[in-house]
Amino acid sequence: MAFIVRLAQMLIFPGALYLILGSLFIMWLDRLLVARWQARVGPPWYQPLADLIKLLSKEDISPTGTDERIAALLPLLSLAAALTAGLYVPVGNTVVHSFEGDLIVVAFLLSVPTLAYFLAGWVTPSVYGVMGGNRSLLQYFSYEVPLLMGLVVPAVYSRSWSIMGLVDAQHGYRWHLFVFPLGFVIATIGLIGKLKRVPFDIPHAKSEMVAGPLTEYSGRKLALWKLTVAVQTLVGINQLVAVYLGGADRLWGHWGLIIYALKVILFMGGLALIQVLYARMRIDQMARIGWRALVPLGIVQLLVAIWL
Amino acid sequence: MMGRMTIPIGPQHPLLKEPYSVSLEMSGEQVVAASLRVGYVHRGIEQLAQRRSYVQNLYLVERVCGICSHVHTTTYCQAVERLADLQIPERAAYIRVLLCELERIHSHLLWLGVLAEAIGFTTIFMYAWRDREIILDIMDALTGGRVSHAANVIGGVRVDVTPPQAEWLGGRLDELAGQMYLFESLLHDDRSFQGRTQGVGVIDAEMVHSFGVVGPLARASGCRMDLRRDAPYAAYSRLDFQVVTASAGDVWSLAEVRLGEIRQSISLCRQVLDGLPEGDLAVKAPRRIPAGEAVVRCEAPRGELLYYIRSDGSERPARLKIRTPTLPALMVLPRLLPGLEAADVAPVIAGTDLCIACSDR
Amino acid sequence: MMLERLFRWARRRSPWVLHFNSGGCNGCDIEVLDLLTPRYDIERLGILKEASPRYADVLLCTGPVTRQSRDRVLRIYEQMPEPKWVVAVGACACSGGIVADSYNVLGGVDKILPVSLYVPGCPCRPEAIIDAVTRLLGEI
Amino acid sequence: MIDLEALRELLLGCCPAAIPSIQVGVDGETYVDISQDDLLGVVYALMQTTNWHHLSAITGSADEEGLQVLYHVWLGAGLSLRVRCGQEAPRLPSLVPLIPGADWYEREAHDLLGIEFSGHPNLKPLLLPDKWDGPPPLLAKDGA
Repeated sequence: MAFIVRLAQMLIFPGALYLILGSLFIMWLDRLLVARWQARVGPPWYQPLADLIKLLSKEDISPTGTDERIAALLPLLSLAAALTAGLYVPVGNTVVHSFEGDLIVVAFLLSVPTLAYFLAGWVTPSVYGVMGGNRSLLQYFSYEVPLLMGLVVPAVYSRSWSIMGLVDAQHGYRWHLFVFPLGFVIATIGLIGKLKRVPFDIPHAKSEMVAGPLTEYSGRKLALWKLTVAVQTLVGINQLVAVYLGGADRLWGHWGLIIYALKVILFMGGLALIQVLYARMRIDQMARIGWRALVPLGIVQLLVAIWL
Repeated sequence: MMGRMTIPIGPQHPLLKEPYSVSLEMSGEQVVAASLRVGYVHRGIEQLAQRRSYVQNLYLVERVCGICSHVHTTTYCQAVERLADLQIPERAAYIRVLLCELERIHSHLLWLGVLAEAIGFTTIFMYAWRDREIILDIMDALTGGRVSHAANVIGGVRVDVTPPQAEWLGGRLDELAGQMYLFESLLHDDRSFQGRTQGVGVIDAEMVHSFGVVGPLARASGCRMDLRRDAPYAAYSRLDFQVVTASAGDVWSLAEVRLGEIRQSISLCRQVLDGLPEGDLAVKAPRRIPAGEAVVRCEAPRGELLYYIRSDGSERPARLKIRTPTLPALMVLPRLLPGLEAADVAPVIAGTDLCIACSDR
Repeated sequence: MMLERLFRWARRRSPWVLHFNSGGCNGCDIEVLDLLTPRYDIERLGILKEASPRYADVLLCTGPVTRQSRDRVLRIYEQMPEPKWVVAVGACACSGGIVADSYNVLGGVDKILPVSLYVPGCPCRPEAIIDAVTRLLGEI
Repeated sequence: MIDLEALRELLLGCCPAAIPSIQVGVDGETYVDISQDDLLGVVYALMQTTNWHHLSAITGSADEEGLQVLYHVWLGAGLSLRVRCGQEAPRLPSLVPLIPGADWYEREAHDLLGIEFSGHPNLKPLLLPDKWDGPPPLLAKDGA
């Protein structure tokens, strides 16, 4: 029985099915909010789903010179990594699996798509793919350290390395956000870098890199990549909501879910707002922000956390 | 990873709204050399013009470019009018100025949107193009076309501005003027915009002189050249405006000049609406144009536009030459790009406001 | 069968377009770009303007095909994955328009590609382009 | 407006080959007919004057007497230098060493009229496709 429940959790809620549908919803919300803030109407609610199904139905072309097997493997691998990461992050109050140290495991699982993304550009013969891949790797070095610091600060403070443990530590509305507002900002900026969203959409900047590493992808592979990014976004947001915003605040039943969903939606709204308000940065500007501002501030926060 | 590679941009690329190709020789993230190939939009208009009558050519030259179509016909008409020794009615001269200035506003807003898109600032792209619709609405109401207006005829204009239209138009211009603060605050207060445009793609005075760069590009480098003031045509000598210049020559200065020019153009439009003289719209033009030759220069949104027409006394021009302001900008571009970071290529290309349809003809 | 219907539903609701100007005057091109902006906002119909031919379902061609752009148009069309459609936007793309008799112009897009839909007008209004794309989808 | 007296003096000083003629057209443009041997000297002399601004365009055209090429210059007012050459293998000195901005105008004239510009560093097709094999378009009679 326990096994069946666990399996259902993995496959349906809060596992794969939920993550996929939830991330499609988040994608729609993102596009809708950006459109509304840009004085447009925006897409209907089923848009990301329709995009995904349509891509699945399209012809899958690989230009000559592409390493077929690797090109097909990379999106699968990154989707699997993103979904697996989702299993360790609480949704509402439910988590499929939790152990001391899953905070770091999730951070690394969420990095797998980035590395795969870099390789995806390299295995195609497109110069945009190669350039975009290089940029995504350079970007990885700029945001990953601040993001990890942002995640480690609450862990050091609350003496727990499991995400669920951190949620428990914030019980009674003692959110880590209130203790470490700076840490939250650092982690959020790091997450934007990881998700390659404006102003850090440098690797796939349309006006420079066409579509970056994914320029030559079409059909199924492209669909998987789009889905990976969506799931990565949802899991990344879930993680920060749990670590800094108190997760579901240990409210049980539907209240817990509602509170959690509200936080995720608000967080997504924040990311969409940033997308509306900023121009894209140059890679050197991003590196400067990462290493000159975020890392020193992160160290300060870390020292504060240790001292507290 | 830091090896050399060649990045082809175009002829189909999201940065380019028109087909031409820029080939960038890269060393890592830095551009070391750049070369251009144009000609994708060459439609042989100069040769076609020799096979069409003067009236037919009016519609042909309007289609040299879909952005600055009115100034093309204005320049063409002025050249033919000089040859036929026609004096256009004062009211027609004012209406030509009105449409030229509306077109300048629309072209500059379009440019701002394209630049914003190039630096990934889609919101500004959306807002600039939303406000550009005000101008397109006005054009639509006055001439019946959003983009191609067919407003000029040889000897004057075809469209009139009635008092109710003038009042409505003034209201729409107020609406636009009210929106301009948004773009001006972008220019002066937005750090992310400044970070991408300041000190990038500097055109210095030396380049301006050796390549004959004109228009906002020259003015952003401190060169006070504006044919509306230097060689006034239509009704410009009766109107009051300032030549906007900047000194740095970078992409940010280009934005400063263009936004300043939008303000000036709005003021010019208001002056035209207030002082529109009564009278006819056009004088009758002969079908055959007397033999002779004429060179006419006008200030298009992008700078000096030159038409040369030679007539042999028949119904068709013996030679029609169009020189557009984008040509020198294109020649300068391969000298601007080397040394830039890859990410700065987009704002620099967008900043020069190339119009390939104009330059290829 | 069910799958086929699902795919058709998705294709109708998510046409991604690629715009290529093969020699046009900017008039139609700017109107195509205008579709993205608040007045027309084609994203509400699920239409996205994509950058890579690999992503595209519909090729919006503007302008006559000139000698130099011919090969590029063909290559872009080849790069697009099936199923794909071509829409000729504007008089020049439909027939060569005002410059059809030029030495450097081959004619309309239908000279080299199978065109599904013609949108006349010089330039055509954005409403006409939206109408064309949605009609095309109705036919799918 | 251009000071015609000063212009005449300037031209006499740098035109050993033929005495230039100066007319002012209906358009207010000053046209100066010079021999092609004097072209570089005249342009150089004009560039030394304070009013020199830029070279606007180069217009080539064919008429009954052969080819005429106009160099439209902006000196705060319009000035066009007219140079004539024969239709058979037309050849003119290139202005590129003096004015880098003459580059594309000369390439265009080369495309459309087949004029060779001696001293031009890169006289490749600008507007026409690389594999253009017809006659220069502006010289062809029907144009098709």
